[in-house]
Amino acid sequence: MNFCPHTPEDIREMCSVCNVNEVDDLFKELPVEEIDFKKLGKGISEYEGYNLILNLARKNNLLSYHFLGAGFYDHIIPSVVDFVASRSEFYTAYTPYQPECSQGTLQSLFEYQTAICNLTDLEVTNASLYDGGTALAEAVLMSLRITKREKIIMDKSVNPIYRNIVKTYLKFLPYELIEVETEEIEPDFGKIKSLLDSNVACFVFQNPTFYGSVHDWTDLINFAHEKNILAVSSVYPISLGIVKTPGKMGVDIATGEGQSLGNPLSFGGPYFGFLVTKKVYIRNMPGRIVGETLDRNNKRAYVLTLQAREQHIKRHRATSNICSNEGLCALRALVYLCSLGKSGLKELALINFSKSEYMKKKLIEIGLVIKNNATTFNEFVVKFNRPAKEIFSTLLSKNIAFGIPLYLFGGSENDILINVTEKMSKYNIDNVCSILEAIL
Amino acid sequence: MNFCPHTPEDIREMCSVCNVNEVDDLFKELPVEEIDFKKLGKGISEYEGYNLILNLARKNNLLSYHFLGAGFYDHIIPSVVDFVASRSEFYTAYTPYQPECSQGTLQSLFEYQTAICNLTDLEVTNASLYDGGTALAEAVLMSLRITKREKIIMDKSVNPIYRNIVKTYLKFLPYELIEVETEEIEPDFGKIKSLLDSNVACFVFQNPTFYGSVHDWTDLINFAHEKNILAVSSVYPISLGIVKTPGKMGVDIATGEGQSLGNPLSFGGPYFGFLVTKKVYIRNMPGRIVGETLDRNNKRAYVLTLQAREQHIKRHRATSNICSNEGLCALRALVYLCSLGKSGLKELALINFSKSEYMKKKLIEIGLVIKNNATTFNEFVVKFNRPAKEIFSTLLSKNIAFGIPLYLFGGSENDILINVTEKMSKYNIDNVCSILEAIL
Amino acid sequence: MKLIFEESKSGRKSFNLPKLDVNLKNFPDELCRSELNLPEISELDLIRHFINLSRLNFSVDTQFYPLGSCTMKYNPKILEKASNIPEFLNLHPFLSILPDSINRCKGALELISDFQDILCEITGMDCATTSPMAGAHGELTGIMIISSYHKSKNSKRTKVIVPDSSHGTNPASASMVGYEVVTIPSNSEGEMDVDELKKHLDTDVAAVMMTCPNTLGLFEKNIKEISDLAHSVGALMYYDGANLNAIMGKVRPGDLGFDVIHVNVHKTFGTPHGGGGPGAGPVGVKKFLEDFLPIPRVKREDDSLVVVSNSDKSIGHVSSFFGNFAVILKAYLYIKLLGTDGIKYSAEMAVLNANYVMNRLKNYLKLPYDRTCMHECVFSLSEMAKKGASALDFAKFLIDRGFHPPTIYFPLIVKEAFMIEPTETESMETLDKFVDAIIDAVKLAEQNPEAFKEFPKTTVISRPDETKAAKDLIVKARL
Amino acid sequence: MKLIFEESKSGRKSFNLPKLDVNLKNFPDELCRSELNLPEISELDLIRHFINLSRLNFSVDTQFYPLGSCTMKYNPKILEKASNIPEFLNLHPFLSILPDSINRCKGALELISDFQDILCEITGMDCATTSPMAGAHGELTGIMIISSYHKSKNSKRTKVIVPDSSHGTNPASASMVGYEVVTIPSNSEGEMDVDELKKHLDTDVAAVMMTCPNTLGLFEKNIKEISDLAHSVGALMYYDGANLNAIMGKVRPGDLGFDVIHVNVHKTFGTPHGGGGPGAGPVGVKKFLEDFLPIPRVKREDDSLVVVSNSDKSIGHVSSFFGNFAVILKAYLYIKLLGTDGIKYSAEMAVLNANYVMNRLKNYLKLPYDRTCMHECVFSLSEMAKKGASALDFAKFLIDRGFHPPTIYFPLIVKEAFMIEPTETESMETLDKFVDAIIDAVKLAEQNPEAFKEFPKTTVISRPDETKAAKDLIVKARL
Repeated sequence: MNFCPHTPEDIREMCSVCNVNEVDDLFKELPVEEIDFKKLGKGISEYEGYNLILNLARKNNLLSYHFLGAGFYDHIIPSVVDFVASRSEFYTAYTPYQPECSQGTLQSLFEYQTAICNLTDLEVTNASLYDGGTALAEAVLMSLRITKREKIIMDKSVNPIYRNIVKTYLKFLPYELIEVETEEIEPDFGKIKSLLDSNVACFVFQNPTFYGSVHDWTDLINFAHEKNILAVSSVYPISLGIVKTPGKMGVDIATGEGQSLGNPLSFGGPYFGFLVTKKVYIRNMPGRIVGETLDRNNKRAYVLTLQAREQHIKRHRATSNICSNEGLCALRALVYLCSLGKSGLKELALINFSKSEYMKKKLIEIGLVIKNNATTFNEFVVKFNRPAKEIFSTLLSKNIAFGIPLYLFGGSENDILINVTEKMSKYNIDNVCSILEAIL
Repeated sequence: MNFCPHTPEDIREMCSVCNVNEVDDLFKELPVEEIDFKKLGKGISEYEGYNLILNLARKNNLLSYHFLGAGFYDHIIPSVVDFVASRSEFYTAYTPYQPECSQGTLQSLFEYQTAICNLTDLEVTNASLYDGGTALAEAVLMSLRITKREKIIMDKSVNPIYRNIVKTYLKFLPYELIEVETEEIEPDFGKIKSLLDSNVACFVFQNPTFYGSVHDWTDLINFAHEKNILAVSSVYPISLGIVKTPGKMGVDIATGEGQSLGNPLSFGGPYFGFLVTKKVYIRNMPGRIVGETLDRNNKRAYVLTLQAREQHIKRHRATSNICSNEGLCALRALVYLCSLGKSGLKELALINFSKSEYMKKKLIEIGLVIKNNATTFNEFVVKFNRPAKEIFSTLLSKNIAFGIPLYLFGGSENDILINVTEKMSKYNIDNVCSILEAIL
Repeated sequence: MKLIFEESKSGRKSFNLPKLDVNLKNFPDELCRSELNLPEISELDLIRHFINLSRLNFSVDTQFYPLGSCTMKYNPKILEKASNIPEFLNLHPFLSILPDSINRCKGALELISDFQDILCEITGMDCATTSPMAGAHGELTGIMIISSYHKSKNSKRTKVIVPDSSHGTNPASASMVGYEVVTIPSNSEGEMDVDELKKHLDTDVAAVMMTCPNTLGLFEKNIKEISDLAHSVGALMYYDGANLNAIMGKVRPGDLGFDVIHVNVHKTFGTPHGGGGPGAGPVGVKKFLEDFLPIPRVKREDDSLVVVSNSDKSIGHVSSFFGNFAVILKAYLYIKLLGTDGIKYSAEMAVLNANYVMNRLKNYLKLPYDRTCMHECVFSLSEMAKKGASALDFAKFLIDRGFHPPTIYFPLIVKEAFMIEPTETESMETLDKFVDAIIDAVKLAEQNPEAFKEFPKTTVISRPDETKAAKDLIVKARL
Repeated sequence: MKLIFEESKSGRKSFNLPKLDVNLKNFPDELCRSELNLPEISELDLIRHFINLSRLNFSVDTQFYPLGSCTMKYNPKILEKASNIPEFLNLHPFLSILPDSINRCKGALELISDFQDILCEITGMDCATTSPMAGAHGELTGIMIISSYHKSKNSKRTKVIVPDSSHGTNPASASMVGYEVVTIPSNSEGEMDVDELKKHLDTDVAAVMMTCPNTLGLFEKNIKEISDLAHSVGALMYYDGANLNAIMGKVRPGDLGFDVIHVNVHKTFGTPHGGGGPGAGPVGVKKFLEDFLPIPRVKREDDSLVVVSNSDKSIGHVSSFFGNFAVILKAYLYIKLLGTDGIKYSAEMAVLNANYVMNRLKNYLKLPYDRTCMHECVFSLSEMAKKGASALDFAKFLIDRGFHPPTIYFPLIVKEAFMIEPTETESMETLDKFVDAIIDAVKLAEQNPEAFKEFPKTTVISRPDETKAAKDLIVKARL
């Protein structure tokens, strides 16, 4: 099928207006090449198409439940989020270049910006970036632009996938990236401090760390600021319902993966990244920014602002090449945050923390060791006395995905990263622990 | 949870405006009785609530495929139907009493009325009734009002459930209902004709019949009209993509179950009924009617019209007690009919017919007998040489629901009513026939 | 906007059907229909047409909609999501009666059974059916049950009593079951006049139909006395559940003496009204009426569920299966979300909101019955109308202020009735804005009533000519 | 409209969390955040806020949206439905790399693999990745691949060539990979000036980035010559897929000599733009570049699917997993619905619509390059601007007529550019109404250009002060 409305008569009439005999005459400038399609067949109906996707979906053997996190979290999504995001006027609009017919998008993005600033206790943010990893990379590039220095110090308790993305972004450029080994799984604050010299543009950390530990980085940030080094962090937004904020710690550029704010896991995307910073750095930010102004009747209005930073105007001197962002995912995040509200996000964070603590307790009771030395939020590392891969495979055969074995990221082969969200019931925690007890 | 927005301060302030100390003071006129709720517990969150419904849904053991019809049909629903019906502005509006802020509902219902009139070749219809059965009952009552006669003749090839509904509606009233036995499964035209005397208000038939047979009732209708007897029919709207219409046969009041027009089976509802008649009978119709008019600026506008027939004005002398109808289901039908369009509905009907004929051919090939003497549309009766219940149960154990055994409705114990729609693949038809062949 | 038929162009198409995988057969010519006129339109133009049409409506999701007697409360979005689960959406209703098939639909049957039980608990009834598909259909079913009951007692009763404030459906339903309708006037308190009732209560009376609180938004303080009087002559008490929202969780109709009740779930239990429907009108009865309930019926026997498809005493089928299942599903989930506390609290807040609006407005508009109201309040605009600004004019004024108007000209016993039902889901701020708009209208009515004739100015049409519509009777497109 | 923060009231709440079934633990004080300012609002007021906000937007589903270079075509509703299947929605991406877990996500991997194959077939490439999350991200990925390739050959190249008509993302992407950008002017035909190109083509050039048809909507007739020239100095050809819609199914970039391509699936393949995103920017390459594709990557080996998570030559991760999976899913289904015929036909109709608009308007507006256009046409309104009606004024005029304006002031090389891309999903009637509106604007510009300053009059705001916005820099609510 196709979605073109023209009747044969329409086409004849339009060809005549175009002074051609047939549509193919409009393609005369193209080299004539018959394309031999082998893989893509004839078009199908929507019923057949939907069944095609449904059958693929059903090829995914479902889990009963899982403890997978590591940056990508399985949280409840309020029904209002899907509902708002399914409004045609939101999702079939383009980037809001014409403010008069885009106030819906513009005001909601302005509200989103406000929510993200409040969440992080920082001052300015944009209308979203692609995801948490690229947001961190953009923050690093931004710090290089701001400081005009050449060295980046990155703690290895930052999500290894994000670190890989940062490395990809940097490896074509003349900068030096130093990754700092952790002490077991906790950041080596002393080592990081020792590397912070006056060539350093920024140091990069994550809080809670990839391993789930929550730290107060304020002292190190203060130290860095004395040397005009920027602090760049990645943060799990749900944790900010309760955890001390990047802003309060003095972070200069905070970033994060927005998925957990009302976006489904969806096998990796679409998600969105946020990047939030101090007002003084606004002109160095990548991405779209919505600003408030007045219209010709002195009515409050919203517009895209500081467009002169962007590629469509500044071209090769732009702050980034980003054009399309993840606006609809950011809208979902806004609706999510409004739906939970001030008390709800705190309550949610505490539920996550409490359930995770309960699971830790149960694991300790059956003789296992939690490796984190610090407070954790909803994720932690459990150590077994034999290869995690075996444990994982045994539980998987019972349709439980028991966390992320850390050997996959160069960690100890006996360690597993466990995440517990509000979706995990006490019943399932008890159940998995008794299975574990039986096989240990 | 609850959906009340008030804060404790709001409530205090509002109580003070109401001159009461607390909310319970507003209930002083009620007898004080503490209700002892045993079954309904505390409120739950939407996540728990959704899981409750999901778990109930999963208790329904699913079929691989089925041949169930008998008035309720499994047709493809275009995605646009769900999309339009999910617009807040449509589904959270009330009956359009205020035309200025209800033109969306009113115009779409006017379009719906047009589509139903065109589909049936009749002149006037309303904005929907509850379902096919009650629409038939309302048509019978209407014929009694119009003719002021007392007798109703109803062919027994009308859907037995609809016949039951008609009987329920009539049994409290001083009218005589005569049901006419079929000859085997076909209408006994001679018998019906012999009963059409001058006391008869209407005769009631269905086309295609409950057993799937398509007849041309024109001659009998002409005969009835000579005696001022009205012809009332029930019709399967999808069949009207190809089958001669009630209007062309001379039917006075045509009714039908609208489910097949874009409404899911949904375990019995919501569906909608339609009732369509000649213009001369419009004042005897039950239900809401949308009419076209002009506004104060001579602009075309739509309003509810002929409200003087209705219960909120005419009270016990109203044409019916109906108030709420099934407007959203009617909207779905409209979108469905527009999506398929003129050629699509015909194509759909032909696909149904062709697949059903293919299945008949396959069944005959394996030695079974089709009992219909007439052309069928997409449904027919197949006769086995042993109890249908056995056949049905055997196939059900393979997750196939093989039609409706007719003993359930007082039919022969060896007969099954089989329905084949566009959703049924040749592969599944071949498959079920080879299973049957093996067990016969 | 153009009609979709006017946007049609021959040869266009939206939906594509799957390829036919068997031979195409020709349908016999003599049984074929002639040309079918349906719109031919692309999917994009279809979507644009309907989305833009939808935008011409006011709705609860976009505006305050205080339409009295209609309980236009907010319908939580999770209900919509839950009603779209494929295992229910695709479930064929015949599975409920086919051999060996009960486990193919047991989730659905369990839901219906649970809903019936909870509905009984909230209303104080013993047994229930989900078959009726709307409130008026529930009334019809209820009165049929009452009629069958009397017949089973060989009691020939010919009358049904209703108050003059009743919904029109009450007399209409009674009439459809063959009863003569006797109307009892309201007293100065806005309640049924008990003395007048006594004059008409005799053994010819089959039932007394009451709405409580009544359509004036007032609780019938004599309701227990009325029940006793009715029962004393062998008549049954019928409860019109349209206003249950005001008292749910606070008092139970069954405990007030009612024998039969219907509930408008699309008003009370969070299922949206769909621009006219679908709703659902489940009926509850006291134990002695159980056998008269319609078939089919889901019933719990011991620990398992059965479907009763045959019953000698039953009134028979009033719908094909179990009524509007997906609507019942939403109502069920809504009740579960609220729980006992939420049910009661919602009634309290609905009553608080109505009294708040009433108290804020009663110095500006005439309140014919000046007492505590329940979920709605009814003003009379007759004095305004004398000045030249009728209830209709007030309604049109409010449209331009972004509010759906209240119900006007009902109940019939109040002149220029103006009936406001805010519901419990509206905030004080919304109520204040609405009240302020009405106060503005009052001021305008005093200063310049002619100005009202111009309202509404902001809508796509204004003041359509209803007389012309009824005269011309254009009820389908002229193509 | 108020901001949702301004509608907040302390103590209100929309969402309820499930009950905690373990003991509540206190989070250590010293690690706790201070007060969090998020809106407190009921579910109803939240829904009303956002539904009413949405109604302030123009969108494809409600209006014609001929924004040039953006391909705002209709997105079939079945794609939205298909992207909401729970088995995909709830699928954790780590299952792709966890031990023994590949059969837990094999439907997703198969979809990605099939999509890659079909994308290659349509574009004439050999291998593809779905990792990039937008067009510009695809460019970045593509240029990184090119850079890695040259490095693997020990070839130190420092420059990337782009035409002056290119999208801003092209130079910006090249710059992010450390390249110096060389801009080649367009010739009088609106195409890349080959002689000028020759002057700059040397072994310092890593790549030539081209959009074809280019942003003037014109096919680059010398494209094969340009490819040959680039290849002759060892440079690679990069295809910016933003305008693929014009030629899909007619000619393949791979056959024109391009080595690397990205495709904006949200433009070409029926996935809506979401008010700014998400899109997806899958990248295709010729076989010799396969090893440089980003990780992780889905690959078919023999008959089974594997996920490549490590590769020495790979540029590494550009996103965490396989890009915007749900967006890719929609694009995949869209392509399957269309099939080979539909793909080609869509390109044809897109080009027909653009030429129709161009021909109907060219007597009224200046056409700087008067030749057959492809999917879009670019006018210059410089003469109108001299009369006092700029491209911006025309845009605002069109808003009041119910049309989203075309792209204005891009491409930069056309003065007062006015760039119309109708797409293939619009009907002739819609195009006619749009053209008529522009003709009306032309007449008004001649008669009374001052009138334009008042437009738009029908929108919630009009002509916001952008300078003030950039000066004040209020980028979050002042609460």
